[in-house]
Amino acid sequence: MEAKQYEQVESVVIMSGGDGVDPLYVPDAPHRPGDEADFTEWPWSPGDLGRPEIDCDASETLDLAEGLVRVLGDDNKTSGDWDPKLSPEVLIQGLEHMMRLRIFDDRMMKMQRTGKLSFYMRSFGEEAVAIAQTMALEERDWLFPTYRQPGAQFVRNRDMVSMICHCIGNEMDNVKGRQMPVHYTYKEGRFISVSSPVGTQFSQAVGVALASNYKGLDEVTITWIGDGASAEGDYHYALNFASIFQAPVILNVVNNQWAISTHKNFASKNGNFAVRGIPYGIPSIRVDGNDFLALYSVTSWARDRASKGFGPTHIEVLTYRAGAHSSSDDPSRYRPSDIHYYWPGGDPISRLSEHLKQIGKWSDKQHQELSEKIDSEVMAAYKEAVKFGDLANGPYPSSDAIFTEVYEEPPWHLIEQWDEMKKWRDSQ
Amino acid sequence: MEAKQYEQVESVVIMSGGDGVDPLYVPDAPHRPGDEADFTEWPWSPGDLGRPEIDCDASETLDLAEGLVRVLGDDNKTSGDWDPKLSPEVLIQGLEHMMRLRIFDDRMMKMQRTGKLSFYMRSFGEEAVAIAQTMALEERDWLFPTYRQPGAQFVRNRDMVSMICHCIGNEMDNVKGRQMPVHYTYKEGRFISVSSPVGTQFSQAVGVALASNYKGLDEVTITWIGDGASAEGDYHYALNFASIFQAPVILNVVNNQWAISTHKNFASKNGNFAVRGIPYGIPSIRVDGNDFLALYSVTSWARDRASKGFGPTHIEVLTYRAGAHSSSDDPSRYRPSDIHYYWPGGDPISRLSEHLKQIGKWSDKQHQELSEKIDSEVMAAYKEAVKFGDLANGPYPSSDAIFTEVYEEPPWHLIEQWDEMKKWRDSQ
Amino acid sequence: MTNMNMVEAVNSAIDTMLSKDEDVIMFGEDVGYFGGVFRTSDGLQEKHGKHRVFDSPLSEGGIAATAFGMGINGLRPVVEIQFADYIFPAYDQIVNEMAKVRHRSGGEFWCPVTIRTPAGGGIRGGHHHSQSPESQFTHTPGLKVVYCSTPYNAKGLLISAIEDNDPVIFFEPKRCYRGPFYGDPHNVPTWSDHPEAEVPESHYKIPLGEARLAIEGDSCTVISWGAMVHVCERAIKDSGVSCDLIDLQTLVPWDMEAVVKSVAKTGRCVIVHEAPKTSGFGAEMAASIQERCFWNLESPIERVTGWDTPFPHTTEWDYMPGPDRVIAAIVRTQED
Amino acid sequence: MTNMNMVEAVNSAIDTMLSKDEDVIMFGEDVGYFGGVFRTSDGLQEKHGKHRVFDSPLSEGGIAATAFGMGINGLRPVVEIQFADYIFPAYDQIVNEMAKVRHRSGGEFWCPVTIRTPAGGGIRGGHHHSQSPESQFTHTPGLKVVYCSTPYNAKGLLISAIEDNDPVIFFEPKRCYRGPFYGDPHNVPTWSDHPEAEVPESHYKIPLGEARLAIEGDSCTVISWGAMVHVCERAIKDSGVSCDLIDLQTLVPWDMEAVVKSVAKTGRCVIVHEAPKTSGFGAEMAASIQERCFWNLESPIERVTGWDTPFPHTTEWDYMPGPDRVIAAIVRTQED
Ligand SMILES: Cc1ncc(C[n+]2csc(CCOP(=O)(O)OP(=O)(O)O)c2C)c(N)n1
Ligand SMILES: Cc1ncc(C[n+]2csc(CCOP(=O)(O)OP(=O)(O)O)c2C)c(N)n1
Ligand SMILES: [Mg+2]
Ligand SMILES: [Mg+2]
Repeated sequence: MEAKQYEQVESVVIMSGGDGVDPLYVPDAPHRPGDEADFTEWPWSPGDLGRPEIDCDASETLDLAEGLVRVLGDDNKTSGDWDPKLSPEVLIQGLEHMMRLRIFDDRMMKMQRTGKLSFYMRSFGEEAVAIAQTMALEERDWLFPTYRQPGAQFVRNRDMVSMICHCIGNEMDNVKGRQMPVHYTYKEGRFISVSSPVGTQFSQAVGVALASNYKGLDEVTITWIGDGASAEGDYHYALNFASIFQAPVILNVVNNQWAISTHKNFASKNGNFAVRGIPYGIPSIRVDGNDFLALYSVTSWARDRASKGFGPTHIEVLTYRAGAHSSSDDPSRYRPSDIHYYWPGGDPISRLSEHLKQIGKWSDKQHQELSEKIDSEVMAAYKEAVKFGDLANGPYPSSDAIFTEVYEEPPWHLIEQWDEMKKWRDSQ
Repeated sequence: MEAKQYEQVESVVIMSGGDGVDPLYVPDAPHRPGDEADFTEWPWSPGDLGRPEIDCDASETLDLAEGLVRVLGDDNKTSGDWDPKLSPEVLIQGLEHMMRLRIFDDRMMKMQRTGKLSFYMRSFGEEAVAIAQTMALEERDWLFPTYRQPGAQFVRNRDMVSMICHCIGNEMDNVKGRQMPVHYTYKEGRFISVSSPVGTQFSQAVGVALASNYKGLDEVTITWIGDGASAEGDYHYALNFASIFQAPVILNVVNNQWAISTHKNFASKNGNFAVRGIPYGIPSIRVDGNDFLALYSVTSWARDRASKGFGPTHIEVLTYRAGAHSSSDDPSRYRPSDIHYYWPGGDPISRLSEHLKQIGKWSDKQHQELSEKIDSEVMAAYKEAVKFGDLANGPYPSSDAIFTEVYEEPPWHLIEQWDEMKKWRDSQ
Repeated sequence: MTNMNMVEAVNSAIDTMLSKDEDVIMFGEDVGYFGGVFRTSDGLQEKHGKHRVFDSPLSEGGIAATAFGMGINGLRPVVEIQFADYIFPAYDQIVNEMAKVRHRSGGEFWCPVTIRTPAGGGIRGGHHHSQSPESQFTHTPGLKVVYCSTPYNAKGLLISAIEDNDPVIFFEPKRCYRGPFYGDPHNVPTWSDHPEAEVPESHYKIPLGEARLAIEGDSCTVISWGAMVHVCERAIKDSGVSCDLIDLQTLVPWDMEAVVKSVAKTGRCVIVHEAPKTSGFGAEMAASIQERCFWNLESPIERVTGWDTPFPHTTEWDYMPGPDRVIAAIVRTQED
Repeated sequence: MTNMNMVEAVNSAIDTMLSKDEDVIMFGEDVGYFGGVFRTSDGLQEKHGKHRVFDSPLSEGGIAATAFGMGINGLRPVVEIQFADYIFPAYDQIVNEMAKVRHRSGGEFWCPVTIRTPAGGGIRGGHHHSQSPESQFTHTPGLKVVYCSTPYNAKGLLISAIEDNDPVIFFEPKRCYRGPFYGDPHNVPTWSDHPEAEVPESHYKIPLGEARLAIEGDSCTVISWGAMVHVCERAIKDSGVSCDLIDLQTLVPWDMEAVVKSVAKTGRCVIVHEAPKTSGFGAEMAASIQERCFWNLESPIERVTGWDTPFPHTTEWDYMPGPDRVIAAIVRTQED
């Protein structure tokens, strides 16, 4: 089929405001509740696009930005220049991380529904993104994520109990009950503290990268931003500063088609985010975000560029938010509830698992066993974590944590207020 | 000659910080004091580039954005698809406006140097920009300028006395002594109040345009931003909102190579601002900003697009800030003092004047006479204006103007403070 | 009169104005098809059209800038910033631009924009879904600042804000969207049966600049706004002290007469807000009151506020002022 | 000791820190080759290298964000915002990000950034080259806020700010760059011969949080910061009233002990600042002082401030507090 994936927004405004025509043009989302979810087939196949030299000019990447880098074909085989030729062990490792993330997310959602956590955000459908990309990096590289990349922590061996304790905000939360769930921080894993205001990390990550650069260290920084958040000023700051100072940074726009209820048609007129990097002089690539191998490969290429002194890479990760925005959201109010089943990119977990089966390194039985193993690990972690308290029942971190680490040392006015709080607390 | 106009910034950072190599890459300006000012010849000629249909796609304008639209050749003749075929009367009108602006600016600088104004900013070398562009519009179109487009007011017949009174900040200043000089506002001419924070008008202009659109009026809004200020978030907001809502707006980046002492190499890695519009889905053009005819033509085309409902156009106006940034600036500290003589775009006034001579519609004598006529008009206006007070001697607007128009009606606390001020003033 | 919760009252105000004035237009993140993450614009796009109520890109700076431009070109935009914590990317457009445009242009251009934003804590929002940044805006000449507290005043004040020809920052205490909040998270009433939730369906206004005397008494003046008004109401009842409770409603310009009259009567004063203490709007209240009522004051003006720290998540009830802290302050004012 | 004006003192502080600590790096608009529009980094790029002192794109948000990233990755960036009026595009990065990152990350990341910015009026800068937005930042927990007033304290405080492990907003009164400012634009002395312009060439610190008692007296406490300190000095001399003059130097955390001690002694207080009155930092001072010194106060605490309007251009001397208004306030405190 020839049809293009993205619906074109109407391009004509009738300024005269003639009969029945809105005098102000406002885009639409392609499907609303009641519509039949349908995405026309992708025009892109693995092997379409070459892998340029790492010292290429931005302009040489236009086809990569307008097209889509794929490695895993619809036949579950790999092909093309971008095939990273990973060993089955690495692939199985990646599959395991993704499965862990999905099972973990489901468990956390259950905890949220039963009041053990206040709030949750899943990576459902986007599990490959942070996991494949982080696996493609060195351990010394810095990760500056949004709430949609917690999976990177599995790659960096973060203990699940500690992650759950954060989400609960209990006594063992390393954020000390201060931020909402999913706002992880994990310095040991060079996973930089998640912040709620969307977009801010994107421009900050350039500073992180420049500091590594200034110190002469071969460290690369990777960061992510959503399709929605790319409309913030920080996106522009990041691309501009990164290109001008040649920061060793990998700038990913995770285009999962939605910003809560707002469709990406409100974030980009032509639906392509990747190409925006090119006029900044930054090599730019669009990649299938549900294709573990393509993601890995593109990220390795970008790391190589950064590490060898060729500066930033801009990547659009094309994917689909399969679930709700968060536990507070009900997407059936603004899109067909089964829509994610129609996404041409499919499910990143099944795709990798099918590939492994295809090359004879995986079986339904192994999959089932791994799933059960992870499930019980998650269950065990969950049971361990709630020992330190759940949201419904506490214990919470001491409210002393309100006053600590606001500054390196609390100044007098905080000590005074802290004392007042203690007095009041003791009187309860 | 084949040489490219823009110096390429080095593209390799040595991350290892080897001997003698800075571990952080920072661009350079091409010429610093003591350097020989030299710009290699432009590769662009009139007639290089076609004039697309107004309903073209952004992608069809790539050559226009990467190239340079010119109409006036080095032989002072016009050629190519973009020749707007203006009558000599219109051209002479344009020439007169530009000459008036330059003479006016020189007079104002003298006033500044003698303490009659606090501060001044010339349009020196950039006179064509606002004048040609405003002449290409309809009178009902909205202008949302920076401090570098005061010339538009001449096109809209603003009285010079009133302009000078604003710059002095005297009793007749319609801004009532509130803002610095050159922060004109002229509602009658649909010239919207200039504000000091750079960039803010760019995104606001999109709102102005959308309001016209909402009301179903065939009004277009034009706005300008500097090469430097294009690094602000407002630039990104403007392009994004304009494209998504198809605003009837003309978005100009005036690339005059400098933001005070900061070279445009700190605003764009590859030195091209025009191309940035294309990924937003906005047709984008680079135009010789010292070529009156090319500017006029490109702006008419953009107006036509906007008026017919095809939305925004993004234009890079390529020019050179021939003078100091402002009366507070001394550019000889950061660039060769004669550098503007080497700008390949030359002087917009001479170029138009030479063209008129070339077609037999102008002579040195006429030029001289016009110049003298304007000079005496400016002198007369200046003398008239200072009657209402100059900065050194007053009278200034009453300090009551501090309290009025902060709100539509002053609330009680302002009335109270106003009374206090009056009491204190009376006691002096 | 209909019983409405605060979400419905806000919705009704916007609906009323969209119906009344075709220059009114509304946009913001998720406000269009979906009707807003707090549902305050539910149904309005369907009713009034996509060109009048629509989603915007995720860019608060762009929203404010676009509203500015529409405002100076004759429209009367009502925009939503999804959480008050996210107003800061728009800060420059608000404080340097909107606030000053009438003055800077010698009255040639003005900006009748209303910026609505849910503010305050109590929904376990942590650092960035709980802030109450009113004080910053009160320091910016040219802005009006409103903080509603009930369905009735939400609608009446919002209509006044939209009809006002100056830019208004309109804070809605999200904790009170679905019920008054008396400081006890375990006991959360709805607005049904509440007298201040009886809201006319039609157009009405509560003038900007006028406070509401929510409770009348003799011995202490309690001044508050937003969600804390209800906490104060509870505290006053439980304190056994006879107090005036002044719900400020508008912070700029604030109702000086009402405040001075009350403090002149009571001689004692407690100011309560959620935002951090240092340079909160309570500071302005205390400073002004001691200037104007110095000889009436029998004891120091007390401030009961959020701590000078970021807003916490799991321990938020140790951050937000509750009735106990307010009672203690009221009692302290009676001691001296 | 060398006589330095404030530009030279600031330059010397940065130079000292660039020499001492290779994690210190400086960037901002026009600060590199040119040395800054106020010349505060003159010569520093040449001396320390282009990779340590450099120009940035014209983007205050980008500057703050980049500094944030460098800060959490081990550097100690000193950035310049060309005018304090232009700090607002960076407001979100400062108040939502820098201020909270240590706390939000459980202490895993912190941000030892110093943001220097010339503030205040008196140079005919109109609306947008004259503002003094310190109050906004004092309301943001996690930030320290400094306002220098002399060459000597500029250098000593700036070195403390740079060495501090928390983000510091450092205001420099541009009116005093080349001389103290006593409120008379027609009589503008330089810093030569001024005792506070004797500045050590080498490293020294003035601790953050400590005020400077600029004048000692008995009958009134005058509190100020920035350029207004000199206006107060002149006013006190001309008033004939014996006053303490407290130059606050650091606004967060402010020197409570020094203030309370003085007001306890004098029983009267005048606070002077350039920023608009409503919710200015003077409000916090007045509110806190009446809380802490209520029983000492003999008369209302006075505030002498900029008006609640934008900052004007030609009539700026009718906006900025001058000695006359300060004298009148001092005298009023003595009347009751
Ligand atoms: C500055 C800011 N504005 C608004 C919000 C509220 N908000 C949280 S997530 C979100 C949508 C983000 O969409 P996108 O960037 O596409 O990321 P996704 O959730 O799809 O991963 C919004 C509007 C916010 N957190 N920060
Ligand atoms: C937000 C903001 N930051 C800084 C400044 C100070 N400033 C005034 S003009 C200018 C340079 C502008 O350069 P550009 O945008 O290229 O315009 P040009 O002056 O060349 O016309 C700067 C930094 C300002 N006015 N506003
Ligand atoms: Mg998204
Ligand atoms: Mg420029």
